[in-house]
Amino acid sequence: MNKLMKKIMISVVLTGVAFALYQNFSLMPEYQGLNEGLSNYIIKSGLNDTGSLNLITAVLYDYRAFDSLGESTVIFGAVSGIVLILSRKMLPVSSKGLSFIVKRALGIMTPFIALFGFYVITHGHLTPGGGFQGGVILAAISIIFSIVYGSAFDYRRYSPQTKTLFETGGALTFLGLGLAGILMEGAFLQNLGFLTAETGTLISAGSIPYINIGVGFKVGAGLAIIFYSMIQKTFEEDF
Amino acid sequence: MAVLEIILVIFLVFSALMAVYFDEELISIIFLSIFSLVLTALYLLHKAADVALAEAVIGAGLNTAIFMSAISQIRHGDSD
Amino acid sequence: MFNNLIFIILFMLGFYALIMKTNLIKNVIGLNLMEAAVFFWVIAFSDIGGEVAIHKMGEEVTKFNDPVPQALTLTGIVIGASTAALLLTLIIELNKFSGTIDRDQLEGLND
Amino acid sequence: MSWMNIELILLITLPALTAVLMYFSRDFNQRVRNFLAVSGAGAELYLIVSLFIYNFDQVKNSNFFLQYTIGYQDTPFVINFAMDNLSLLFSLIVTGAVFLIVIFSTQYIKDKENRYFGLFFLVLASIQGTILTADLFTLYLFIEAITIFTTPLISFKKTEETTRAAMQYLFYGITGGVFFFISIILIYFNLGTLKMAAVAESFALISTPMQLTIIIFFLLALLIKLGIFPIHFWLPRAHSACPAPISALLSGVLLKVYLYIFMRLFWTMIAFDFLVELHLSAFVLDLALVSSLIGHVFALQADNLKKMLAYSSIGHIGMILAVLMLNTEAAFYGGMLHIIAHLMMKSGLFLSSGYLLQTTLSHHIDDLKGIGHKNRLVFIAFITVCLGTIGMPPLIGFVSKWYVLLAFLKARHFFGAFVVAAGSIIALIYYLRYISQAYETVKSESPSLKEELISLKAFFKSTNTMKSVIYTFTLLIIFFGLGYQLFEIPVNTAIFELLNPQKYIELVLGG
Repeated sequence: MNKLMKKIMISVVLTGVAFALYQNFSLMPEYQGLNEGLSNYIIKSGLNDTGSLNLITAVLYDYRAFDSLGESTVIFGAVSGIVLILSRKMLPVSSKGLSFIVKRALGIMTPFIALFGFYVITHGHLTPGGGFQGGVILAAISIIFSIVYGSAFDYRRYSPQTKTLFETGGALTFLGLGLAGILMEGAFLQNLGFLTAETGTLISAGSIPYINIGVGFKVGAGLAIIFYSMIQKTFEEDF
Repeated sequence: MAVLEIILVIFLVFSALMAVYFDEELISIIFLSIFSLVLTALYLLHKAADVALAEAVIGAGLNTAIFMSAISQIRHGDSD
Repeated sequence: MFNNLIFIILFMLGFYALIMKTNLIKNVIGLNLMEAAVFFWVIAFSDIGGEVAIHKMGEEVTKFNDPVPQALTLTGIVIGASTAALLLTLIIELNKFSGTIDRDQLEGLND
Repeated sequence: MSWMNIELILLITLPALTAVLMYFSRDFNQRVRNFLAVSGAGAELYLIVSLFIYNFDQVKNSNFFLQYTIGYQDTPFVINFAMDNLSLLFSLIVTGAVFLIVIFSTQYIKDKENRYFGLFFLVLASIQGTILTADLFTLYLFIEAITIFTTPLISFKKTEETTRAAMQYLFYGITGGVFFFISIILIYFNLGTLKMAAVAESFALISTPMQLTIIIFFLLALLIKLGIFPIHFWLPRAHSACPAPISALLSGVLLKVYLYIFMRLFWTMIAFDFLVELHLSAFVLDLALVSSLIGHVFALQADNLKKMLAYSSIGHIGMILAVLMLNTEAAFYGGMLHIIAHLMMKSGLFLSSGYLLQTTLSHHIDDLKGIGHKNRLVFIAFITVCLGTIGMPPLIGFVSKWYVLLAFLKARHFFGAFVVAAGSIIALIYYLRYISQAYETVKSESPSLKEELISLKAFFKSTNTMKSVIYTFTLLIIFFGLGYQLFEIPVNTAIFELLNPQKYIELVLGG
């Protein structure tokens, strides 16, 4: 009874807050793309400045590259923290995985998934996608492996040390490009001018493709580490 | 276009409601994953391709895997 | 107008799950819903009926959707995913110690 | 231009680089690792102190300003890092405290040091980023980063209690982060910019209900992070569960950083007049005072030493927030001085509690019997710092509380003055409770204090790194209590920044 009362009261309060918020938000003026604001500037001169066809990538890895650096640092810290919280000495012992047919089918499909991941990473400045999305696709391959082939398969192929190596390699690529920006262009994370090529080709847009590759490896390896540390305990009861 | 958007939005709210309503965690997580998929479609309708890709990959893919691995360990502890 | 309504419904639904549900996993789901509601609202509100913000070779497009809110949302989604993973990790650890994920049973232990 | 102030970027990247190095230091020798940690923090301290000394003339004339821009010059879309007198003061005190805490932790933390120090330095990097940034979204990113990096540190000991505290902390932290994000995105949709200075210039153009929404969401986010009364439950648990150096970091340093963000947002970015206009300043003032009183009262009934210290933190932070909301020059002076004083005192108290509790079973009050006999000098230092927190005359706590009291009386806000006085009296009671408990058992075999002091050999033998850090904090508190005028120049110039936000805005937008 008491609980029901509490529920009703909270619901009433939440409805009231929702109503007030709705009143406020309905006063928002219609968004007109801010004729004098940032977006107008980016749409006009984003292609000239960065050489990247995809303006979102231009924002993420060139104009606001520092934010992306901070974001990948957040993932780095989260991985470090999760490993710290869940560190167990237990070595993973595998389940047997799914049936033979599924294993075969996935064996044929995996290269294509990986190809798609690499495509998304490397074409970040030309088509939708980029380092983060492609990196997560690469991590998903690792997750699928653990489901289909049993959890030890991926572990044996790419040990946590290898993944950590990939992760820090990506992070160091990013940082190195930032420092190269200081040396060559005079500002941290400035786009490297000498790498610019004809717009629309694969290797264009200055340092953006390289940053994308670094971020992709970093995010992929980091998220795979998170997943593997989280499933480590289930290994013992599989057997 | 508008009809499609309305249908998708109704689906969105419905899956969110179901995700909150059910007490079983597994069903909630499946509805959360559906929620992410519908959200992906809505992002595409709103012409935000990059965000749609990210939501599909992270929201529907990775988050579901992580939630599943979490409840697979929590089940075990419930018995005692 | 329409999008505002959806945003507020989803946000309050998530908030309700965050504060009222006693199951910790449901709280994380509520948090995810709150974040997703905000991101959805951002994307829907910044949609001014333009094209996807990607130039096409040899074509002049006059009207793009604003790329900045999309970039911010992308950052937000990634941060949300890593926080959700961290929260679930803590819940797993907690479950290992106390054998429950019910918030009511946890609160009463030692305060 | 951008070549000039490369120090600002170095302040953020140096700890981050140290963190990456520490992450790989698993195979290193203990000594090498400690050396690396101390030298990383030392380099940071050297950098900021040299900035202060090198630019002392400009600081004195309060026209000190450094700026670093990331992105294309002469375009509207860049990320700015700016350092004025206010950020300089905060950066200085925070780095100093963190340096001492790092020295303490090299001895205190005995396992998994590489991950501990890695996360610790990442937190330091995010703190510096939070203080230096002039861009709203970068600020959001760094605040989230602080929350995410401190959570594993809170659950470092891996017991049920610490895990629960960390989980609660993370839940509240992320909720605050979501509110912060909503505010930022509303500002972007209304004004089309993310630079704080540009927002400050045109905030008045937003319609009043929208202003209210933005300010309320900012306030909610920051009040959650500061642990003000209705939403303070997570704070004592989180601050008492973690290892002592992390408690010192959270309670001593991080709360001050959130106060800095509060000042940056509500004085520089959103002018304080808007808060007054919307009748929110009086509300926040009362809330902070109630929170202060409640914190002190709860500290009275806490049976756990660290929990008691954490509740007392709530009391002090509420007092500082309240005095800042008065918005007069005297109030800022008292508030700033108390921020510095509380930073030193709380760090010292938590570190010494960590040292003292190495010899006891738990932090519970019953287990503290006779602890004063076992570690005489450290406990005397503890008592000294406690007296500083209460506000005894020769210590810095007295000076700052005196100015806070004067500010309340000058503004004719008698409830505030009452809360300050009552807080001191209640604090006296709860500290005495623990101190009397500590001296309860009479029997002890250790040499008397006089002997210990006279025989220098024994004194130096028993002095290890942890003790010396605690003594340093105590001496600093006594020293600055006598010579608080040393803070006159930095504090007054910081207040100048608060009262004249126009200078910051013009310099960020112009440079």
